[in-house]
Amino acid sequence: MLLLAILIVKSLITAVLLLSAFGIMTWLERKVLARFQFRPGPNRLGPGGVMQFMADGLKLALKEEIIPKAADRKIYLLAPFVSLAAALVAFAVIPWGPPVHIFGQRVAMQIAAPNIGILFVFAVTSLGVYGLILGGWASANKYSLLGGLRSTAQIISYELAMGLAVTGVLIAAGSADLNTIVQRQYHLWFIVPQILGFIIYVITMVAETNRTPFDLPEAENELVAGYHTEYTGLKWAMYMMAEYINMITVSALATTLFLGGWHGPLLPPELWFLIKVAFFMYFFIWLRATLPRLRYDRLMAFGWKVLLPTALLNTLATAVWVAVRA
Amino acid sequence: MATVDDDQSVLFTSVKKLSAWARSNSLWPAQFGLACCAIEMMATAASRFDLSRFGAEVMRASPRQADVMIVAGRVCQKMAPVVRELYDQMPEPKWVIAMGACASCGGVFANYAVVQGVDRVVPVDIYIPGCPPSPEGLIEGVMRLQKKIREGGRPVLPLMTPATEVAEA
Amino acid sequence: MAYTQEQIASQMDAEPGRGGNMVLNLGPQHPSTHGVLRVKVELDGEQVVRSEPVIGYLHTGIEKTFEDLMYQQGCMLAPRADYVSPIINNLCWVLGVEKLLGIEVPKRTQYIRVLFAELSRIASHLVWLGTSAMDMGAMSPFFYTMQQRELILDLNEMAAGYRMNPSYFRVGGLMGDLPPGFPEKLYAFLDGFPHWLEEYHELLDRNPIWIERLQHTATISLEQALDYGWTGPLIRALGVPFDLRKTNPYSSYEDFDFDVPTETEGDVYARYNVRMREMGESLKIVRQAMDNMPGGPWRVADEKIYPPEKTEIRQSMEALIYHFKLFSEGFMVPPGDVFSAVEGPKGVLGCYVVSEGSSRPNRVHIRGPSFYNLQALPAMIKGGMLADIVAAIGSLDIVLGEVDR
Amino acid sequence: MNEILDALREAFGEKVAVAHRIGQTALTLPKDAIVDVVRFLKEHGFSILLDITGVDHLERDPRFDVVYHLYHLQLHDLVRLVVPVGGEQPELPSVTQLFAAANWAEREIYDLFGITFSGHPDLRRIMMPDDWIGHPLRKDYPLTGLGPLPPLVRE
Repeated sequence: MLLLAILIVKSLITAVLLLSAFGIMTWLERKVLARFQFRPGPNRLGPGGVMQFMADGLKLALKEEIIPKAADRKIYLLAPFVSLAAALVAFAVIPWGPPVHIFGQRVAMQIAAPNIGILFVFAVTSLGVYGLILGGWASANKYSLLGGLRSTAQIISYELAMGLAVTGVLIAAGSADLNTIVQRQYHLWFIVPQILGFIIYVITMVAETNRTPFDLPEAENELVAGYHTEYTGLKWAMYMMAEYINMITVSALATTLFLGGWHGPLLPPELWFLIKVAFFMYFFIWLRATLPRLRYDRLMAFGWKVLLPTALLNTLATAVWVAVRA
Repeated sequence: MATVDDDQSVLFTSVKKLSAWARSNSLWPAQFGLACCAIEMMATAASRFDLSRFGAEVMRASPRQADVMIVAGRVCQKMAPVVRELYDQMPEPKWVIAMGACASCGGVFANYAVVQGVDRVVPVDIYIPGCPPSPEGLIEGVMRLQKKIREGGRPVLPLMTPATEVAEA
Repeated sequence: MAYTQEQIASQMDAEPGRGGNMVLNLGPQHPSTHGVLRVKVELDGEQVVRSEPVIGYLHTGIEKTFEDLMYQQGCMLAPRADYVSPIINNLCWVLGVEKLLGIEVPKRTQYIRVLFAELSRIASHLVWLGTSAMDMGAMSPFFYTMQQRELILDLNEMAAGYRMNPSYFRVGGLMGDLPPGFPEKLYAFLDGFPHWLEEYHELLDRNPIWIERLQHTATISLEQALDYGWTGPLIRALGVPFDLRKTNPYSSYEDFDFDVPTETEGDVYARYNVRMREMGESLKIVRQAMDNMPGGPWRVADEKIYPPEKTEIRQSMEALIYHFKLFSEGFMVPPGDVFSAVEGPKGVLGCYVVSEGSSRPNRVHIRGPSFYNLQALPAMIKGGMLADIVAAIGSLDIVLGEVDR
Repeated sequence: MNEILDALREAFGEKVAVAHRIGQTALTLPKDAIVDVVRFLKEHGFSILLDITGVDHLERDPRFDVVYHLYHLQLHDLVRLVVPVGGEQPELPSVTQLFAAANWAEREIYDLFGITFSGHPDLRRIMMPDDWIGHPLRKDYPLTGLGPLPPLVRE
């Protein structure tokens, strides 16, 4: 009973934190981008414009919901939920702090701690792409369709490299349980032995979340708004939420796998976790402010011809190293 | 036209006020430029004038996600149906700013090719004079639109609007 | 509602593609068509099979309106054809009328005209750079270029009282002399700008993604380019050093020392490089113009063409009559026709003026370089990817106001 | 430049009238010679067709001029060809086979002046909507158009 209560509380806290992190993140992105571009950014609502996301969210909620006549109604309505649900669920297995003891109960700082946590994340994020494809297809709009197609191709080709990059860590840690992986990094973060894997992971994580320079599925200057061209109001906001929460998830995963998770001196571990995630989020915005977009065929070529072989090589090298050391 | 009771000074006492607050502070323009004024609109969004201070820099290329259509430039006979189509594609509540002399009344081009004022095609909320108006002018227009929304210049829709079906794009 | 659904459909519908290809309508409202261009593209996957640009969505009737206005009023109209480099259009128009009138403006006026024309060229290239970088998905260069463009617009405002379409050049002179404090402000801009030019290079062409997107994209042969009547930076990117400022100097361009940058590849990257280097050359010209600015009058003495000073009108009956005649009737231009051509930022900007001896032109035609450059778009993007279309349109640097007029 | 003009006189004789106006060379020629003259000039190095446009002299007969501008890249010189056309349905041969640039320019003249070009591959309206009535740049077309203004949209 107590376990169930703790689970529910943990889930609620995580969901609320994630959703508010999404809001803060949109505001931060606009502010930081503005700083990159010598302008103040939103500053009318609240201190430094921090209430801006509330106005945006409320406005989107109050917008008219338009369903195009030619759209496949059911799928059109369902698709954003798929995206958002997948994004929210994926975060469940990520540990954001060391286990604590409440009422004599050992409580892990993650909603669920399956011993194949990493596989769970991959499985669920792959589901998320269905939201994009279905939404793009169901809108009955050519731009949406192209956006959906692009996202399929992109995510399939980059997920392989991502998986292989992570395999290196799994081999080095000897476990697929995220908590164990973090604990193995008490002395040395995996970024040091797995630097190649880390680089591949960072590239693929940007591609997986459809962010610049891999933002082809919603490339504004080519496809108007890509797969969500026809979406209005709240449903569009759900896609945005999914995108940002995915960003948070992959950043948290990067922290867990390569940057030693919550480990860090002096400050409380949860704060360390937050700082490391924030660093990755800043990195996302930095990329957006700096880089142009790749072309579709180059993107695919890069994924299959560069990233995948390198990731394979890394896995192989790690395996050999572990075997020799044993 | 809805009128706002001035006695309700606390923000959260009225749902109407809350929605007007949200809408007026989150005016996303449709990314849609026609002629000279579009270049000034770009300048308004750029660093010196920075429209984003008002939360209005999110130029959405898809009209489905836009709140305000800034008609920046002359609307020509061939373009007028397209402007109307774009307006119809935008979800309610939506507003239109006629930026510059041409969009407001045809401007210097009192001739066969230019629609003499975009208000012959779509209903206009704010007219901005100038050929082209300076970015300060556009910002003033946006601020007046915010004021208009806050004061209930248009009927405010109920909280959750039922889904409507529209013609295919 | 003023338009029926059928009318809208007839404007917007695309016919189905052949053999399972998809026909995509880019525009008239699309973020990277630089205005209201519409490109019908037949796609096989993401590859372009066939394409057709459709124009006319910004047809303003500017040539018809010219016929209705007096010659000096045309100074206001011309800048609105190409609103990205308005001053050069203004220059083209006044040079045409002055040729018909057979007058020559003083040296100081010519230098000031060169100065502002080159500033306008820089401003136009800055808008091109920012928007075409935005088309590629790079966001910040747009803000960096617009920021520098503001400084040029400040100079416009200082001299003519108007930021964007200043109509500073008048038939027979200028709107007024350079204001006090102008040189200081100009030199401040000239000193600061090279740093920013370097910054743009830093952001863009030191970036492998940028180079990969641009190199070998939308290439076209020299024969094809000549066939389509390409001029300006586009043909200079194919190795032809054709620049009217050098070949047929006007407004004292022969006094200035500058190079005509050329490249040989003929792809988007070559066009990018030509324009980037042109900005540096323009900067040189502006500095020379300001350094060697001659003194003397800034207008012709003929008060039948250029209105007398306001102070003079209060004292002289004759001046008052001239003033009244000029603004009620205008000045008469002898019959004849002339094709005045200047080097615009996009290519040869021409203005064909036909006079029949009255104070209003019989026919004015603007040769917008973009109109001819744009025709080559289908040849450029055939076989390319969807993303190459935006790169190609960006590299053409079209202004729809000048294409459709 | 002068050699080319001499060769032109030799080839076409009296058909082509040469004049120099305000420092620019203008040739006036009948409409059946236009394709040959443009080909001749192209072969002699006038490699860029800068512009084609029309002029309406309402009272004159023939009523219209179609004006071509060609540019010589080596001599840096410009030549203007003026072709008067008239009649109920003015028509002249297209030069699109020689210069692809002529395509849109001729369509524009067709659209705005109602002058047709025989042999043009795709002669449709280009500036105005397809169902437009009249040719706006003709002198007898009123500046403000033919139809009444549409009503204002108010909510």
